[in-house]
Amino acid sequence: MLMIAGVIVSVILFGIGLLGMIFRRDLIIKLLSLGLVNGSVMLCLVSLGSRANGIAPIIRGPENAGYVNPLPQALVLSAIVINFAILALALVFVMLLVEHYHSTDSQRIEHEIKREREL
Amino acid sequence: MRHRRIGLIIYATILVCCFCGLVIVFFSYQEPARELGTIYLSRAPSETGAANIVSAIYLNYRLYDTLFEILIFSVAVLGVRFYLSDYREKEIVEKIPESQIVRTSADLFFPPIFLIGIYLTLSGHLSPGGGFSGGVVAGTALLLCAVALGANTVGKRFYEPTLRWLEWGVLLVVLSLPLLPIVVDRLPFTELLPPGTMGKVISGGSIPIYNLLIGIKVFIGTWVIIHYFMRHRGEI
Amino acid sequence: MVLLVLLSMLPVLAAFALSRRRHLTVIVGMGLFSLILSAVYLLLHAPDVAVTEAAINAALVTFVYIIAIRKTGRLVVVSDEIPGLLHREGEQISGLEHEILSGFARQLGLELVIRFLPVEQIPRALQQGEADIGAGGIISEIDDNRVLKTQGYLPTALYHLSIQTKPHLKQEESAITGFFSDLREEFQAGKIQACTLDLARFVALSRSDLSPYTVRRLDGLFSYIFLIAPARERLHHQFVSYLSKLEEGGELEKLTRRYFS
Amino acid sequence: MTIIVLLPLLHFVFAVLCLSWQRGTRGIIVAALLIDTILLGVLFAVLDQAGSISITLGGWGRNVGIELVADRTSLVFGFLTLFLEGSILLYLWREHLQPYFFMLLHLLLGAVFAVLFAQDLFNIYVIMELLTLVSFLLVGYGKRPYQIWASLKYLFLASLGMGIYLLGVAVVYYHAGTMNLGLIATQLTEQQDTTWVLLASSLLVTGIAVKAGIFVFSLWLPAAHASASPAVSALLSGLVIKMGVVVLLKLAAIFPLSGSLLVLGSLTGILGIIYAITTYELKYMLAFCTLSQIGYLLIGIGTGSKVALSGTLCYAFAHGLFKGLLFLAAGSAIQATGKKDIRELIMERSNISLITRAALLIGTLGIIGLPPFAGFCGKALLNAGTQSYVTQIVLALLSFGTVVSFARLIPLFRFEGGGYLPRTKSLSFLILALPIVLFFPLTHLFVPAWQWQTSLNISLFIKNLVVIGMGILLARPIANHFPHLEKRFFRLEEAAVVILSGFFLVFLLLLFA
Repeated sequence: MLMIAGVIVSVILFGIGLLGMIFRRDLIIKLLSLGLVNGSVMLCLVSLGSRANGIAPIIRGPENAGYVNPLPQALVLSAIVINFAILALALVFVMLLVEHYHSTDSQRIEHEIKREREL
Repeated sequence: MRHRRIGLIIYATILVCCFCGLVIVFFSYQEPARELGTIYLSRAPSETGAANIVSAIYLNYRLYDTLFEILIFSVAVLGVRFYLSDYREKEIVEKIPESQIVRTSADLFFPPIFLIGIYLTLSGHLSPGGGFSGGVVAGTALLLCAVALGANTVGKRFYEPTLRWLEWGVLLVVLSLPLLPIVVDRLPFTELLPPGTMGKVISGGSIPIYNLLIGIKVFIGTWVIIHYFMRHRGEI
Repeated sequence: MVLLVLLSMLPVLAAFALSRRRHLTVIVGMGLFSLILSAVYLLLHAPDVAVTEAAINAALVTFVYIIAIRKTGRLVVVSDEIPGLLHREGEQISGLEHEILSGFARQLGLELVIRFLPVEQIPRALQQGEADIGAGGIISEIDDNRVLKTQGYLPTALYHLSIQTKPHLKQEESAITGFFSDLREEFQAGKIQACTLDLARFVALSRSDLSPYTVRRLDGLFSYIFLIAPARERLHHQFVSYLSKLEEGGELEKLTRRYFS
Repeated sequence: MTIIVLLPLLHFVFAVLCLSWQRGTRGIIVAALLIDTILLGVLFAVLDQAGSISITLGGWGRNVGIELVADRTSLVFGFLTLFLEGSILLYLWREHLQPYFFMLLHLLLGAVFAVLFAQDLFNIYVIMELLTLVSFLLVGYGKRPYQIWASLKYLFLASLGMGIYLLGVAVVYYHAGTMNLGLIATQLTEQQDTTWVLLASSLLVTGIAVKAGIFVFSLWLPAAHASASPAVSALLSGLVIKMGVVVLLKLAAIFPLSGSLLVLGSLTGILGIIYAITTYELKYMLAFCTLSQIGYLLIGIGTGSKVALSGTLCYAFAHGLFKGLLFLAAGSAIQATGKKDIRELIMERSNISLITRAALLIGTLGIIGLPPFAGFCGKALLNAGTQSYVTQIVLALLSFGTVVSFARLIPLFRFEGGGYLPRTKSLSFLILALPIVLFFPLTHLFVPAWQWQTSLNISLFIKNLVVIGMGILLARPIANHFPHLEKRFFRLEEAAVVILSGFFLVFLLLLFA
């Protein structure tokens, strides 16, 4: 039940991120949407590993029951850092573009580049 | 043109909705037959000696992935440095007025946050945390200082070439540690240190070592990213 | 239960944040989203992920993005204050040039920032990259190759004022130094012997007493232009095409009539 | 067995060394090349005995650890990497590049080797992300605005693709309980209800397809490959794209993908070649051509027979060689004349060095598949491997289209004096040109002799020559009368929508297969 709720929310977030990526013309907002897309997949992974009344996977005693699945969490740790790297690097590139075109509008930039190519 | 755009909007919205629906339906249609991940829970404490199973997986069973992740982080730091380096440097005209409140709060908060960072780094095998989050938290503490005192003032305290050497040296060590077992004629990535008693400060084999190295690396990387952004973008 | 509430907040917050216009709102909204997400991770029994998410996405990413957007989107204009062209009305700035510039800034999606500067300092400010555009009744005759110029957007005339009865034969230096508002005071105090003025300044001055001066209209066709910083060739190109579009569309004429009827 | 860990990790060590020891960059390059050659040689010897070797890192069993596997496929692509590495490093020998560039280069090579041996879905995800980031930075290395935009577009779409892929990994893990490809295969045979495979495989394929240069998914490719510097284009087109194909190969061995890959292959082949025919800008033409050539590989994977798989390997190897050569030579031709358009290049051919033109000629002969050059071998095996007539017609159409698009280059090859070319660059062309010419004997190393016996016959030669002849004859009329093509899909927003549509295409194909 809990798990399905998490998955549903994460898939909805994935959809919101996708819509943001497609419809927002502003590059910075596009980037944050991309971050949301990747972040939602992480939520999906973590909630797949979760269970009702679980315990965090940090062993405190000899009994061996009730812990949630640790593997997705380990994977998500990697994915978060990767997501950060992408967001930071893409931001630098967006800054370079803004420096040149004075705009964060993707369609305008695309238009300008097309015009430059034709010149 | 306008019609096209509206058409695109409708089409894309329908696609996204279908996609979400499809994934949700598939997830709820079929449940897994068995419980997952129990194998790590049963094996990790005795095999790795780490109480935190997540870091046992992260830094022992799946260390190979983590190496790539560290490389990705390093590439990000390097990319930020390379692409911002000839970006027009902002003269820092607008400085935060030297208000007593900001300075005092920086003085007040810097030590505890920094200590939390170090704690998270060093106790990664026992409790939540680890090199990555610890390094970032420590870097954020420095960020607080930078906001209060100015990035250049803080930046002067770190001699950049040394920092660079340390950063790459640590990365080199992290990359070559897994290859060390070859010297003693074992397969690479084999754990050489004993796992120790679970729950003790010194336990978990080489996990604390990796945590420390990653923590240093990430701390420096975070600082470099913040510093470069501040230098070329002006301060908060 | 708390978990379900937080989970249901996530899409709402994300949709809200991503549909905003201002960058700052979007970024802070997404930072808040990450914070809630990390709380969700904590409640899903993933403390490691929660710590990392809070440290990286909620703190670091938000911070870096806020720094990055801080100075995007500014169009810095340096100008002298000229009634009719660009002048202060209480808190507001209005005038024909202001109208043109703000339209241009809106088209580029930039925030218009106006700094007032004496006319003779404008080229230097442009050259040093302190500003993007120079405005404030600049005459097409200006002889300065260090900055870029647009085409004339409004015809004007030059007037020579002198206090002697005979017009000077010798070519004088341009007397327009310092802010125009100071100039006006000096005129009223009678400190100025002779100078050359453009139409807008002349009209503004003529409201005060000009009787001691002889006024002579100079021959030739003059018009007002804008100056662009030499490093901003693209901006120059965009501005020139914007001006010609205004002219072709007849909007320039409409604006001119509004301010100089 | 240590080799398959050493190959990627040593490159990463070299990458770090490049940055911290800046004066020794050239020494490091030579050392890396030598070590790669030795390690691959050893690997070849080992694989010749064993067929395939595997290692589980840390010695923890493959249900908890990460497994690496080396087989014939990884060997072939490993040698391709070696050739391209040597040639590109020679090409760049005289150029003043920052150590940063070489670091990225080594990271790229390391990631490529890692993909070849990867056997774990999440591991593949991480490596692919590293590959994405590094190629993103390499494309934008020149810092020109169009390069920056092309690479940013690449990052956006590739990262979206990897997000979709990760969702697929989540589905697989949830149902199969493992991410190891071998264990997933056993799970698939054990489980009764495997409906989830439908969703999982379409997510995985969509995600990888964005990186693999398949037409409907990789609409970032033409801009990125055309605006990067020549050496980077050669690497991306020759090598990085292939890594997506390698992953598809691995996936196809487990999931039932054959039908959908056949359709995708035909689609990307034909659409790519149509765009290539109508493009006159040389580098863009080459980039579109890459999209179409991936079609051959997908058709080979989709067919799935042993001969066809050998053909895929052969063609992937050959394509890496000649596309690398073409991009390098095109880069130096464009550098010599300052022109990008094929027609203008032909006008100024006297400024292009003779060696560059010869390299372009060899690359062209390779790609149009004139026997016995490189392209022919792969095409012959692919042809022999497929039984269905539809596939064979598609293959013939692809060949024909390739000839048509490259026939426009023929006027370049008049024998007359030309400009100067540094010796290192000539040598770098030679490294790639030699195996293209001598490809047939080379293939005996990894294609069993019986496959050649079944696939080579006289009718194949005739068919090939007829296609080439017709292509050259009809090139001009076809190119002149081609309708204008829509280029709107290459914009960022539309490309993202198209990727999503592509997902549904894959899903439906899998559903009805």
